[in-house]
Amino acid sequence: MCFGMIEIRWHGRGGQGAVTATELLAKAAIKQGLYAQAFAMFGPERRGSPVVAFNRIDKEPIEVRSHVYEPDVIIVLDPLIIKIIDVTAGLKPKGTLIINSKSSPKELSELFPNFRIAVVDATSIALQRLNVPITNTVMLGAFAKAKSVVDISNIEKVVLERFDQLNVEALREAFDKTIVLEV
Amino acid sequence: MCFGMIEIRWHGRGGQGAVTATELLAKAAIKQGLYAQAFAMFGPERRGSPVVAFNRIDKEPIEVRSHVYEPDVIIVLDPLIIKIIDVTAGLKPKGTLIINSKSSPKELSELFPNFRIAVVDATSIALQRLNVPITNTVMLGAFAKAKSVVDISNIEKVVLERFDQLNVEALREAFDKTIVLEV
Amino acid sequence: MQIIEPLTLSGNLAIAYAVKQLDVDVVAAYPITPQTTMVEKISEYISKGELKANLLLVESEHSAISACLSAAASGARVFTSSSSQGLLLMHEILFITSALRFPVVMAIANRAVSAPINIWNDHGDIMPQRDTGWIQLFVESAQEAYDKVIQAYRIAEDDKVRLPIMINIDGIVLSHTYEPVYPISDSDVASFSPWNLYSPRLDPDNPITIGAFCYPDYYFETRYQSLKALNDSLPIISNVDKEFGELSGRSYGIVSPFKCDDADIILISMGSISMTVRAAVKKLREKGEKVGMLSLKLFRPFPSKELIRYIKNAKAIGIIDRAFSPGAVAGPVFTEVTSALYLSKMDIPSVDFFLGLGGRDVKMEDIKDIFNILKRIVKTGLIERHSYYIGLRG
Amino acid sequence: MQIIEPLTLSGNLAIAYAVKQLDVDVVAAYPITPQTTMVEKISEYISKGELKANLLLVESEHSAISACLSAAASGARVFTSSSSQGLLLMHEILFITSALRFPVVMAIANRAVSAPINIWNDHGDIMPQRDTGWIQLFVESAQEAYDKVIQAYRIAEDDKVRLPIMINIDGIVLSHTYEPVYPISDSDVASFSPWNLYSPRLDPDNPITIGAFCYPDYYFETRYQSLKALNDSLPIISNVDKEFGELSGRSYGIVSPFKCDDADIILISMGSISMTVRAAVKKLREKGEKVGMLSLKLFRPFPSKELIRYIKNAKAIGIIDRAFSPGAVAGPVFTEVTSALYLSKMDIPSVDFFLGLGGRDVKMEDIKDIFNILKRIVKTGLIERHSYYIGLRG
Amino acid sequence: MKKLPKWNEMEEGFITRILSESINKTGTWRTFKPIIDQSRCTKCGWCIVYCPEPCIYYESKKDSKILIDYDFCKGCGICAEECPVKCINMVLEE
Amino acid sequence: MKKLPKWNEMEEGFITRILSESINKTGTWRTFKPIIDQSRCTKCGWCIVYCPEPCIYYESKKDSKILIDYDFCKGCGICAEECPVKCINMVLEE
Amino acid sequence: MPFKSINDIIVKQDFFSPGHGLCAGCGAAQIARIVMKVVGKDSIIINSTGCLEVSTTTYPWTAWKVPYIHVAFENAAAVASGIRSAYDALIMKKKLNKDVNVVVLAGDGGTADIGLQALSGAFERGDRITYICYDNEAYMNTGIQRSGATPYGAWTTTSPSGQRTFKKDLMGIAIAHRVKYAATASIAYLLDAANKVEKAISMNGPSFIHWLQPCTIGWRFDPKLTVKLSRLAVKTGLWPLYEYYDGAVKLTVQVPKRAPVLEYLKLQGRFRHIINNKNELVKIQSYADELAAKFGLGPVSE
Amino acid sequence: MPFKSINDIIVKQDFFSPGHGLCAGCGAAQIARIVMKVVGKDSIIINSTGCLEVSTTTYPWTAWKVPYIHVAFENAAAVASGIRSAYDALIMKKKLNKDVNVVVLAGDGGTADIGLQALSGAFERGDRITYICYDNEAYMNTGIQRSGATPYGAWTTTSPSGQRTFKKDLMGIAIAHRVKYAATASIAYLLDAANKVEKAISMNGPSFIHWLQPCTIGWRFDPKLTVKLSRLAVKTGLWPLYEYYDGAVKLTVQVPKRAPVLEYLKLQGRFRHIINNKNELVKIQSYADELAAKFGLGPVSE
Ligand SMILES: Cc1ncc(C[n+]2csc(CCOP(=O)(O)OP(=O)(O)O)c2C)c(N)n1
Ligand SMILES: Cc1ncc(C[n+]2csc(CCOP(=O)(O)OP(=O)(O)O)c2C)c(N)n1
Ligand code: SF4
Ligand code: SF4
Ligand code: SF4
Ligand code: SF4
Ligand code: SF4
Ligand code: SF4
Ligand SMILES: [Mg+2]
Ligand SMILES: [Mg+2]
Repeated sequence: MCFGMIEIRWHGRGGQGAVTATELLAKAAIKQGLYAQAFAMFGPERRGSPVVAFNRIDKEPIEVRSHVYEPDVIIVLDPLIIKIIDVTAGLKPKGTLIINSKSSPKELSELFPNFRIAVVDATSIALQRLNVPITNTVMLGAFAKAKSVVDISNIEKVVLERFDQLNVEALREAFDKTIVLEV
Repeated sequence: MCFGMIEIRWHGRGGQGAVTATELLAKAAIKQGLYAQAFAMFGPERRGSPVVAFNRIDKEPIEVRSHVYEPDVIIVLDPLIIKIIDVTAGLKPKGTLIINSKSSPKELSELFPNFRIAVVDATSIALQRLNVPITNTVMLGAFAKAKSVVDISNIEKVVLERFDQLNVEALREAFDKTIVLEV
Repeated sequence: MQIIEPLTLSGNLAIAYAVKQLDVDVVAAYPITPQTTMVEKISEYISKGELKANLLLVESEHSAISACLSAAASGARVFTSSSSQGLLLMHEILFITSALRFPVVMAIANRAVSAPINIWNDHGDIMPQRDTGWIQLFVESAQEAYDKVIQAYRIAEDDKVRLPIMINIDGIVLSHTYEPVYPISDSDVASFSPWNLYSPRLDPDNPITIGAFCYPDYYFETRYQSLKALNDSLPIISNVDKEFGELSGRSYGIVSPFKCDDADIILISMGSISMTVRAAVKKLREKGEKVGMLSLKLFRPFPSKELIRYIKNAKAIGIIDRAFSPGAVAGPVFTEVTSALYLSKMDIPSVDFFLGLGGRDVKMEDIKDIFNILKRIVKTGLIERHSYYIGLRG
Repeated sequence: MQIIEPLTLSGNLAIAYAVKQLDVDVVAAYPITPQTTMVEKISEYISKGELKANLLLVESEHSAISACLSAAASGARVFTSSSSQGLLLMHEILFITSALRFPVVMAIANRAVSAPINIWNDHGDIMPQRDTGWIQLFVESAQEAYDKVIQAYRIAEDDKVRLPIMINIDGIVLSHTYEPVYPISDSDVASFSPWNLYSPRLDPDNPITIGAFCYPDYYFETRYQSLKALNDSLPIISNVDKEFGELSGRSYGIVSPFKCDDADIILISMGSISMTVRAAVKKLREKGEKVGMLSLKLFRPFPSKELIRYIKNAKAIGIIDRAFSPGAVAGPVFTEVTSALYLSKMDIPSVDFFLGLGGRDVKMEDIKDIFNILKRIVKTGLIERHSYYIGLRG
Repeated sequence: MKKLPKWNEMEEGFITRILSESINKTGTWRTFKPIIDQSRCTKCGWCIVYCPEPCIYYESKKDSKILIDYDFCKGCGICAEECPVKCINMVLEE
Repeated sequence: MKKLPKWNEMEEGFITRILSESINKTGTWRTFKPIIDQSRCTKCGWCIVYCPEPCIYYESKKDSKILIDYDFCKGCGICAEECPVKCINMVLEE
Repeated sequence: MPFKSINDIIVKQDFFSPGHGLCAGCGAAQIARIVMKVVGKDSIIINSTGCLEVSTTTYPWTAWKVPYIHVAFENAAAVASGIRSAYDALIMKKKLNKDVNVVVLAGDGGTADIGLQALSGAFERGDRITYICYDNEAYMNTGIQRSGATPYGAWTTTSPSGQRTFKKDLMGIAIAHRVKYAATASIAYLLDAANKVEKAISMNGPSFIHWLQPCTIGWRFDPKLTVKLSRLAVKTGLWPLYEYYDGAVKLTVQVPKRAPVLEYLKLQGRFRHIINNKNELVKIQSYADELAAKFGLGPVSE
Repeated sequence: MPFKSINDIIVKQDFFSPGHGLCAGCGAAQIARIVMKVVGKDSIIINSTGCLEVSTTTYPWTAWKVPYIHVAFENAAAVASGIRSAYDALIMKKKLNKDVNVVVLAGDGGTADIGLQALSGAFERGDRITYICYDNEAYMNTGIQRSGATPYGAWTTTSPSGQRTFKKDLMGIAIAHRVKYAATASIAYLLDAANKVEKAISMNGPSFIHWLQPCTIGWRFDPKLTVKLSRLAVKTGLWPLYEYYDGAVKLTVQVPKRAPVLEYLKLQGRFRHIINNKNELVKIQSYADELAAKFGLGPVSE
């Protein structure tokens, strides 16, 4: 693995666990000996309203504390979000867009040309394995597949610490099912 | 009347109206076209405890705001106070000491040599005319007699505004009965 | 102007008298020594029908300032007053009052703060409020307190200002000292500081929301507006004072210099202590000493330019601080003044003098001691210490 | 020292973790964003039996600080935490806590103050508390927050200090950002900051009266004691930090200069923003620009000497203020620094930069803009304005 | 992105005047969408009084058709739950 | 005048330890002085429990002579008023 | 009783707008809306800091069509008194002529805890204000910390193993202040509630309404159940609907057969840890039984 | 009932010293003294700002022989809770082994007004403290301004023509909080009072005592009448002596024949302006009658 600082933006809704996902990802990265940050934009709007959260991952100590303006990766937890928000705003050219969607990578790449697209139907996996449409751990699996930054084994460990084996299985299923379409 | 600034210290006890006396004296002086201040040392101790208050009277605007350390005149409202407090502390040499007491000026001048002594049995006057042993207005009469600074007529006016004719009569009686012993 | 006989009033009563003349609508206050007699007098005016107003006897100072804010937001002319612990308890709402831009006028009988509890004068209560965005005036006498309350409404309610004002009078020393006060007539008060139903306000015919939630997108801008409004109020404050002078013959300036023109040594002070300083300067001048003084009448907005104009030629400056800011470079007034000097590229030896804390009496001799220290500095060119604690035992 | 794996903690959780290790006895706090997760975590520790302590869920911040004060006066090790409105509501009792000399430790997740209400970071809450007599520390990371809490008890409970301490972490930016934190072992914590039953305290076997009424005869002297204790704590704070460095390998200094030695331009900052400034300096140094920065870790007592040692050769100084003091000469940090410069007879062009208020994001570009302004000043020798509002729209 | 006002373009005192209904379309928060089966609807009005937004109306006067303003409906499902005749269906938003 | 301590002679934290009874003789506040007519006193003790200072005591154990400590008595007159047998007289202090 | 059918409510104009930011299914939104319909245009709303406030006024928009003011968390009652006092003075002095309803909407934290004192002051002075507490039984805005109104047993982030004390009795406190009018309300009994608001604003002195507000986030239930839970609280006897007026307490909604408390508790995640704990359930059931006895509700029928 | 005769009180050691600076005849001194005798050495006293505090601790002296702390005016209850919490924690952690009584003495202003909220918090949490309010019915320390406890009709400097509202019912408020124990007390009924204090400190939770305190300055009466007025307040029914424990209210001192309120009022300068005002007297008499009816006191006998 060879990379500079990676910046990630997560899109979800209040209640879908985007913030927890960033925390877990940071934890996994740190477990792996990397440096990482996890943070979010907090506001007074409530469950259901769009939420944005961030990660930074690097091999060096991270010295930036500003928001992420030009992410390398964008992860979308909720299939509906792409309809209401310009999710790719700021995404670096050839950046990676990881989406929870039933649509095919192709359909999505038409919608979002010029980006690497990774797609998985996380909601179905979550509903099936966890019985709730909460996709944050599932999408961590998609991320592990789409970007070789944090080992899936480390992600699994932190998810297991916080949640349970079911979540680990869900994320592994997502890892397996995520399809990446290079730009 | 020809004088520089006159500084007065009043001694009484909580509840005897020393502070009101200073206010009235200032008012009378101001009525007369003079400049005056009236103030006191306030503290948390209660009715019965010794109280000290001050006046400054001058023909010029008064620019000092500190306590009075070397008064020209000391007025003692309560005959017992002289037993428990060094009432003449700081009194200018040949300064005037005005005391409410049944003692004779001579007896007092032995106690307080080197000062001008003015004495009146204010408690008796107050009890007789006002039915209460509150001597503040009475002692204003003694002051008017002992020091020609503020006309008794002006003092009478302010006392009448605040209190009643009985008080005016009491202070006039005190004026008449006050005996001054020059040093 | 009608000429009216002087009244004999304490600082508190002088203010109460002004409040009556100003026909204030709502007074909300909570008792605290040495502010109490002010509110007691207003209570008496109301009970006698001399002032038509509602007196809201709240259960704490926090509620007092809250009620004043909202009464002002409803269009009423309001007054409150406090001191020490009470003022500190208002802290949170002071910021809100200025930021929401309501013209609350508050008189403060300045008093030392706990611990330990002490009811006498210093500026320990007001200095920690210097960030709250209020206009802060200091006065030297009951007369000036009276005059400034009248001016305060004119300033606060000015559409270009719309900010709350604190009028600081030294507790006990001014609040409780009786002295001559020349009032102006009721009609002069009414025409100098007329009340108008201002807007925006809480009015069902014109509904607005006050105090909304603010994202980072807007906070900086709206706070900057208040900051600017406060800075821009300086000339208005100054003009109102001048106009008041035309009416009454009394005007004070936002800084009040005395014998500064040719002074080698200048002492800067605030509040009632300035009188003693001025008297000391007179005495020293009689002896031929080139000393001067400057009384700061306005602390917020801080009149840097006006101040520096008068002190810039001094060879040594003394600054009196009546409050500690523990752990700071020096006292709050000193820090402010020297920062202003620094920005003006001045380099005048300056020393901070702490005195009169918690009611420790300030004597003419103390002031003379200060001038002696400053004289020594001018003579030797040597500053031994930056802070002196005048009268401290030890 | 045992070597322990890094944890992934937010600033709040790092502090909660330290509080657990410090075996605190009493925690009294009231929720406010962005402090809440700190207390929630402590609550969880207690409920799981990982920390034996009483959690006093008071009805307001005023009661929180009051209860902490008295719990400390009873001999307990106490912790509290707050932010913004909550901190302002404690205002009155903050003075009392320091004057009565009780070693309360408080973590503050700094947040903008109302009005308007805004839950994001700036220093508008903490700056108005700079006169309260508390030790005030600022940190840049969750790690530093953790380390400083451990140091804080050692300092506060030191018999020569016996003062309360505020540890300031930038709200949201630090309080809610997860990052690696290397803890030290429980036993290292216990031996570095051991608890002792101090006295005097509220003990029936040795009765004392705390908080007596104070006449003018004693006020100045007792307040001077606190002032002096705070000033004298500076070397102790510095030593504790060094000792902690010996134990953990991490020490921060009370000022943390970076590339100041030969810098023409130095930017002074406090809190998390210093990281971005340091990163900017690195980048600019790579381009060969002689810039430096200094992160102020201690604001009270203010480390004038240490600060000036590092900046005295600069040709221009920028100071970042994250809070307004409306109507003042400039922002609180600027005023303090320039006053210190004035006293040291320095004359370095200095400019105040306001930014990041109410959560307005501070970007690397903003810092570079600041350096550009300062560069222009060095080049032209001309200061156009003393205050810049970086990012203000308008 | 919307252009934000300059400091001198904002009304002083942070006065707020714009109604949420004119700019804040919370319909985007919805995951499930209430669909009224108009044929079964009795026009009783319970859904109207219980909608927390509120965003259910009679088309015109009482007893006229019941309409949902999807610009604001957050999909809470209260209307469906409380409808006495259960004629509102919550369907997954696509 | 008593000599006041220097700042470094005072205990830090404004701790107060001296008892009022050892230095603050409030007997000087008195205008009237309570005098017990010991011959009529029943030693019931009501004066003792009601004295607000407190400064009335049994000389030794219960039922011994009743004493007033005039160093502290402020002359309120409660003892006289409440004495069931009215054996305390308030006389003007000279 | 001006409200006789829900249509009387429906026809009233809305002064609370959609587009606010409260959670889907938030009971506070329902309360605010109904209150606004009853109090109408000539009203001034005072809101303490909390969910309702931060989510209904987000610059530059507001959900309020009447004058609205938010100052701080702890002073809603004092702010209301200031407005009352100002209007009274201005009308007395003929500077204004139209009176207003002064209506507070404040959370349980802002009422039972940090705002209690200001409220007590307003009650004691007899200030003519209507204070409505929407009680979601915790500090929701800051993320579900316990308040003085948190019920026994409930999980919150600061009572992780369940609250150990019973709810503060705000009605009892209000009544001890001899307010002019005090009442409990529930969104599930809308006519009762609307009539109580109407009565409250007609009083010549302080009035108080304590309104239980299910919170989907804090209580952990599916948002669609907001009204159902409001109803169950009443049905179980945990939330008796009554009013106090002229010195007397009167039940306004009878519950002839009470539901067991478990029916109410089991729908809420915040009680998950106790619904299988017999002791705890008994405690809560007897608390409901006590309330039922006090207010004259019927027996439990399983 | 450990106190059976006044001798039981007399033999108890004094922990309140003469030489304090309270007014001659001050009822607060009497209360403080008796409380101290009952609570004894192993107690910590918390005092809110007020007459009692400023006049009993004047650096460098103190009238208190036990640990004493004064922090501010409004936070006595919170200060007490902090001490309680500290002792509980230190004992639990075996860092200390001896427990203490945590006893607050606070004025009516510090209790009914500015300190009410902190008190409510302590009550609600069930903190094991004893809170004693010495009620002189105004802010005396600052010069007789009205408080929430000022009775109807009383002159104060801020109610110059007589207070227009009735006293805040602190006992009612305490009881609404379900404290463990609450009681009224009077210095004229010393055994009753002492036993109540004894009971209060023995509770396993918050206890409250509301103690009427005649104030010679504020009520304007000859200092010798302090006890007499305490007695008359009870005799007239204006100050019923009762206690609340275990959910029940019980009268502790019966007044078979009540004195008319005028007897009490006419001795006090603060009521001077109304003792010839029939309407006002009737109002106050009916207030007493209501209390009498509520607590079961006897009829008025002239
Ligand atoms: C003085 C102060 N302390 C704390 C806060 C933080 N705060 C804001 S809202 C809130 C909770 C509100 O609870 P509640 O009144 O029950 O309303 P809810 O959010 O539950 O609707 C808190 C703790 C604050 N704004 N001000
Ligand atoms: C925050 C605050 N506000 C006001 C004061 C001023 N103050 C001190 S004591 C007091 C009155 C005390 O009244 P109460 O509690 O009834 O006690 P009393 O003096 O009557 O014994 C007041 C208003 C204060 N110390 N702190
Ligand atoms: S509740 Fe159901 S039946 Fe009634 S109006 Fe609404 S949709 Fe129609
Ligand atoms: S789902 Fe909820 S928000 Fe949507 S219309 Fe129904 S009740 Fe209203
Ligand atoms: S009250 Fe009277 S009789 Fe009883 S002991 Fe005292 S003096 Fe003697
Ligand atoms: S007069 Fe008062 S102070 Fe003196 S002994 Fe009698 S009761 Fe005590
Ligand atoms: S958290 Fe609860 S009270 Fe707050 S908006 Fe959501 S549902 Fe409403
Ligand atoms: S004023 Fe009243 S309460 Fe205060 S000391 Fe005097 S008698 Fe006691
Ligand atoms: Mg709530
Ligand atoms: Mg009182």
